[in-house]
Amino acid sequence: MEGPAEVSEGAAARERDARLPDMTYREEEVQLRAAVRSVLDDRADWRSVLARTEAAQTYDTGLWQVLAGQVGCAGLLVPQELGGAGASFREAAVVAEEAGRALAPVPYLGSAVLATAALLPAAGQAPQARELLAELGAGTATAALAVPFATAPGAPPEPTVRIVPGPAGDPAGTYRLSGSVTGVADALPADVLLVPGDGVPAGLFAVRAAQAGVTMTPVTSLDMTRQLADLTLEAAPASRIAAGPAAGAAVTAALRAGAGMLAAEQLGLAERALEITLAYVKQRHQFARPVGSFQAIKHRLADLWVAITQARAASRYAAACLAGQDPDTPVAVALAKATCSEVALLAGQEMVQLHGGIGFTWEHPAHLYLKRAKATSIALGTPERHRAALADLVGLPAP
Amino acid sequence: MEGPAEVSEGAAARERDARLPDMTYREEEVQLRAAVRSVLDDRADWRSVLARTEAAQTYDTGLWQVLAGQVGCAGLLVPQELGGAGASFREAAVVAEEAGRALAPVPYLGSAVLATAALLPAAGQAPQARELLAELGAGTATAALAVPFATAPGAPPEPTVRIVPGPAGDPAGTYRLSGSVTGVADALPADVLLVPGDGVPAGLFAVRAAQAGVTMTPVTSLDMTRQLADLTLEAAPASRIAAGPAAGAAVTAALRAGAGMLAAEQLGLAERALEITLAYVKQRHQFARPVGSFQAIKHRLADLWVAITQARAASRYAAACLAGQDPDTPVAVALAKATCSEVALLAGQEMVQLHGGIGFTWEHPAHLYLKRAKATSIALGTPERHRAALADLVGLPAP
Amino acid sequence: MLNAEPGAGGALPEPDAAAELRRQVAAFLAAHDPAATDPAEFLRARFDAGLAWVHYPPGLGGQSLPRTLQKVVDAAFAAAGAPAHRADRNAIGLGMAAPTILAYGTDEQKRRWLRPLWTGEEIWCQLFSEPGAGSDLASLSTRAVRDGDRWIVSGQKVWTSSAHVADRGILLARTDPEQPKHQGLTYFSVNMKAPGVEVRPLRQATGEAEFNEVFLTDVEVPDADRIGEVGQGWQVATATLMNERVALGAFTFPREGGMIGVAARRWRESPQLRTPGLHERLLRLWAQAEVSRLAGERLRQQLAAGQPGPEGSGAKIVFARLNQEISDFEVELLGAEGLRYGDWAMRRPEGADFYGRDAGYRYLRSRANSIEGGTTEILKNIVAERVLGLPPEIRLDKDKPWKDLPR
Amino acid sequence: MLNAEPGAGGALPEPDAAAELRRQVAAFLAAHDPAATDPAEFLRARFDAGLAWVHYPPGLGGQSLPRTLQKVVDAAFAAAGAPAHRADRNAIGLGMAAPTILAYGTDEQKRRWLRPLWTGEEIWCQLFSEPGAGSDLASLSTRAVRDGDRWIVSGQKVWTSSAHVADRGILLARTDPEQPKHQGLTYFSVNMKAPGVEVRPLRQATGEAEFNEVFLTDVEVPDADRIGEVGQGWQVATATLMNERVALGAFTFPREGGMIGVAARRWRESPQLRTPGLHERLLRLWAQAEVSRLAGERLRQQLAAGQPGPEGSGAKIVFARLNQEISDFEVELLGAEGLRYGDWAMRRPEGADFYGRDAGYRYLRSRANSIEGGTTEILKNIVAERVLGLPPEIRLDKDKPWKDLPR
Repeated sequence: MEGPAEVSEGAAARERDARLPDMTYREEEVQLRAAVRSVLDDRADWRSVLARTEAAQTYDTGLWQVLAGQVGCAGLLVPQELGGAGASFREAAVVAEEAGRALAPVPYLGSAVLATAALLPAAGQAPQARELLAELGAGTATAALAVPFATAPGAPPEPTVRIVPGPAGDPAGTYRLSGSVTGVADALPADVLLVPGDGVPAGLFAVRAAQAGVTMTPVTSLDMTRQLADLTLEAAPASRIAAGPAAGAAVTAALRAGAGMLAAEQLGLAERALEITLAYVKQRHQFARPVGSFQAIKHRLADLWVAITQARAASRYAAACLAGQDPDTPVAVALAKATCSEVALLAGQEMVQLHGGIGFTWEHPAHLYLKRAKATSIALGTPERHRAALADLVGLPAP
Repeated sequence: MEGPAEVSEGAAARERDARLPDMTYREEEVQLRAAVRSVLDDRADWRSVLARTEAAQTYDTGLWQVLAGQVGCAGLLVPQELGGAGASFREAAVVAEEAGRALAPVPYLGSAVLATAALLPAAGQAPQARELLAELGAGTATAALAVPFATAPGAPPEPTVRIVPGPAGDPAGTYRLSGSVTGVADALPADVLLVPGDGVPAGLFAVRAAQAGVTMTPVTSLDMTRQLADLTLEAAPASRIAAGPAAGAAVTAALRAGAGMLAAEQLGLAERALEITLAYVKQRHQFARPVGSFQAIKHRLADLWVAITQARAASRYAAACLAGQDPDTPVAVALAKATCSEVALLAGQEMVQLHGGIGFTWEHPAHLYLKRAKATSIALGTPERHRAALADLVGLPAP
Repeated sequence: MLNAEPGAGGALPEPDAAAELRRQVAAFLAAHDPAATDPAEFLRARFDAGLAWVHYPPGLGGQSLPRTLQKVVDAAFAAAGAPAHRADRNAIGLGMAAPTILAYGTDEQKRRWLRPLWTGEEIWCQLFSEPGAGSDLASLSTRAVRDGDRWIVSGQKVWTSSAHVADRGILLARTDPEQPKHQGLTYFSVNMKAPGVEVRPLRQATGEAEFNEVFLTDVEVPDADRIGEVGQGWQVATATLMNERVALGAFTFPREGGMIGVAARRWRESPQLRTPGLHERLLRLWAQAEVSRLAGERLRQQLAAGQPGPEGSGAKIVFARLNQEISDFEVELLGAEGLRYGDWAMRRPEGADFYGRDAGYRYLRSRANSIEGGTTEILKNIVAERVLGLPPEIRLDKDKPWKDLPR
Repeated sequence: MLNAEPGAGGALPEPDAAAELRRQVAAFLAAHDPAATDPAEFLRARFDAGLAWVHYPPGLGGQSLPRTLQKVVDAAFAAAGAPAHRADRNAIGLGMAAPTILAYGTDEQKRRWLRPLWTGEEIWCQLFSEPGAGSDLASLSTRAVRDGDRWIVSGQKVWTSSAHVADRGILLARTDPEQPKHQGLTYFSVNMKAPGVEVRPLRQATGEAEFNEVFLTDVEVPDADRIGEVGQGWQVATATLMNERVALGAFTFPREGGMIGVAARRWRESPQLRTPGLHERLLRLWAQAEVSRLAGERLRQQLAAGQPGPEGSGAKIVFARLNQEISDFEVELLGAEGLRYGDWAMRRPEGADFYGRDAGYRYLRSRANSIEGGTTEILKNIVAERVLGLPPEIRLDKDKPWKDLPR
């Protein structure tokens, strides 16, 4: 009978396989996971996450202080010479998984991934970038990349913010920006906003949030655990981090890294949704049997588990490619974001359905997972947009 | 709690609904079904259908004589003044369902539907069309429409046959055709081929099969129960049935009617596949239980049954629209062919899978249903092509 | 229960009966000027005249006429500008409680409850589901203990629409835990204003609360408010639920009338949002939605032709799946806008508002379509066992005393 | 069984052991000129020298060395142009029969069977599945009745690859119908040339016959050919099947190495066949296929790092589904060409030929991927119960005598 592989196109193919990066969790990654999970188990159980969504401050800055300062999550991607951990996207993905499991209301993705990744390319040239990276890594400041959260890596939109003339007294190197950006993730708790701005040349600018000319309006968001904000700038003072093509490249790189790490977050979300659902169907009885003893339910949960094994491979491959600056990174990120988005959504939807009525109530975590899953499937590019990117990347042209 | 319909947009909408044609089976249709089924139960059990696929003649002309001559299946669409039944596509669809249930190796679709529908528009003008319709309706001749069976109604291909000069002695009104058409359905037993041919003007031509210049090569076909043929014409004598735009319109109308009736055939196929599978899983024991007592199997069969209820509505709507020359016919046929193709394929695939190993053997009917289902999903337009046609028909434009 | 429905036949052929009803309404209106009569008084008089629900028996608001004649009466009253009995506010009362009372109630109960129910003076709710008894309703735990000519009821009910505005509720409670689960149940009508009845809103994933939890703590229910025999509760409740199912099938959709219409309009209005992948999905969903509409219409045609078939069993499965897939599509189509939500505020709407709110709401609210009113899983079991004749699940809970079942 | 595998440790560190093996091969080749020796003779001598499968025990073709050293020996023999033992022709013998014989066979059986098995002089097949016992193998009916020092075997086996060329078969038969089904089975080796063994090709949907039916009519099997104890057959067979499963995981795919590569190439070569809907499907399938490849590679990396996980349980489910969906896509892409089929002629191929034949063949043959080697349904049960810890199906067949079970 047939096994999963009659084909093996000889030594050349096997050599190419041997080049696949390590997709397992290494020992230090397992330790990092345990450290992060321990903090989140303590401080981000689902009841406090739910309560936070209706609090005045929807981000938990205290929790972020612990994760950033004590566990070192904020500085994983920051070079050691700037005080960071000099770790890689492999470790960053592990933290993202944990943040996804807990739906932790912290600006990890926005600050430690998106903003940090946008600053890294400029760290060689721009002193402001170096200073800011050091602050972000130390957890003494957080930043957000001011693009709509729905933006896909391959298609950064035209900047909606422009350089405008400043008053005469502006210090050298100060720009003024006007315009607005809608639906920015992790902007609400941010001290600094990294804003792509139009001008001659166009650039990526750093804008301190707490100053005149900067207005941040909270958005009632589908994902209540990561509240978006609309940003309006009116001649807000800014400093330029990167200019010209380098600015666009930095944004694209950040979005790609963000999509890869968001896939890891979705993997964590899916795993946790499955765990909670499994626990429920083992304990919940109907017809004097555990609901989880019904074969149709068993098969659906098996399907979900199989899908998660696939998502894990895709996510780990993307993290490893990002870590190693592998030329296959665009393919890896597209695969990971497309796969993990769909698996997380499946997990969230099955979580609601298999809990029955209770899963549809406010006082149960299922809706939080569902909303995060649905919102992240759109964020940083829908599965369809990521698959469409593959068409060019792997040579499967559209009609 | 919510039911399947909060919306009811008032009296106007209800009036439009009231205009929906009758989608039930009427009494005379139920009787026709019983008559056809009785013949097929007697003469087209699956073992004889299987044996026929490896016989020299893969079509059962004896069976067709009974269905055409005694039951009157061949003349359903032929007007009464030409000796036909003057019935409609509603009745024709009932016969198609039965033919699909039995996988009957008869040229019903090719002769009584496709060729007949192609001749009907010309019946007013061309005496040859009238004569031929009378022959087809009486079952004294069969015909086939010489287009590739994969052709979709909306996209008839350019003719691959051309008018060529004939010898000096040709009688008036005789044309000569050269060229080839591949993958024609129900051509092998046909006495007459209706061939779209290029020329000035282009036209639809009738070509007697049994004459010099006509070569028909049997094709080893995925659907062994409806063997295709490749047709080659070398200055073959022909008479013109329709010319210019009327010829193209006749072919399009025939293909559309054919797609609608093929959907009915697929409905019958799916129903029968479900019946056989149900009987099997009720009787087959594994783990000392009927296989059909396992909930995952039960739910899949419930899914299939629900899908068949949907397919039946789509198929009956198409038949009723074709019968009434309803302006919604193109939408109805596109819906029916897209829906029934997918449901028949699901039924065929589930039939194989739920029979386990035995369903994969030659000496079991499952493979015959699977092959018919897969081939008909391509024939007369794939589901995707029919859905794409909806984009224009109902105003859902492509990007 | 369906056979217990009154009004299957009438004395007069329909056209004559309609004319006679119109005469009666005219006479009634002559005696009760709609403009000058107190609305409640008007409705009570209409009930007493047998012009409320004409298929109900004489003396109980009707004349034992065919149900199809109801529209004649309603149209005549509406044309005269008569006060309405606000059927929308009392859907459970009219659709479920009333037929049950008629079939199983005592004469005294019918006289006491049916008039204020029909006029809308008394709103009814349904106290069936419990946190521990959803798909397996018969396993419910709410206890009713007899104490002379009254019952003391304690327990918790859930998913109760209208409980916060209701005057009475139909209640299913366990009166004998020693019996197998289906046999120890009894059916009551309970006064929702009685001491010990506490109604709390049940907030749902959409942010609002269409439903309630109802906590019953030593609530006194007179034995006179018991409907049916002691231990007959499951049978009575089954009849109630069958009325629910009959009610569901009565609506009709125009093409693009449902959720697909919202998505199709959004598509047409938003060229900038279109992508090839979304186009494929939309065409597929449009085709499925239109075919499901045709299937519903075909079912109605069959019923009208006296050929009832089992096809209806699949309709709710398809409805729920399509609502979910279409709303999922719509949020994705919207992209950036789909990340925003209208309002999480806790509100008390009458029901789902699929067309008045935004795509995110539709997405979330439609998740419940495959749970409420019978989960998709239970409906598939029903199709498999009752339509396809496949063997039932192995049941270990039918014959043991309820108190000994694992929970 | 996996623990019974020999050669878990060796006396020498690996580099030294490899050098020593190379010395042994060189010495052997010096004594047996490959060009001048009869191939069978050569292979028998190689076996006797402990250079056949080095992880087997001394005297049985090996030296109890780590399995990883096998490649050293094979490479050295191949470099010298030595005759091969044609492992491909005896996959079941080498992969399933041999480890079972080693673990459960008597010393005499090992001596008698392992050498001709390894050299390829005796081809083995597997007589397990029956028409009435597929997923539920333990319910099999083939009877073996003891008669002194021999057994008389009657029954029908099915899905037997290589039976038409095999010399011996491993057979599972029922020796005690009074026992519960798992306990009444015994494991034998049967001579396929014995009287009463009839092999018939089993033609399949593709037209050809990869497998056989084997009819056993009063076949005599000496008790000396029984493997394991009487009644221990299920345990022995489970070990055999575990070897099958281990064998499956050993392959590797390059990107686009499987069925998806065929579809992708066809897409690239055929611009005229492309449509938007097919493009969406292809991109989705490509992504799924590539991710499943990554999942397989990740599993291999985990095993190599000593972190075995349960992920492998899902691999065959995904493999079967993708093979089916991709081949379905390919036939649809081809359109008119997809309606044609290469050849329905009855043939006897060695196995599935996914890449040498046409799209229709791939479509049909892949249907069996979710049936053969464990149905997808059974595999999902295994994932649900063994990986996710969900309750097992209610079993009514484990403790009753086999003869009393419904069939």
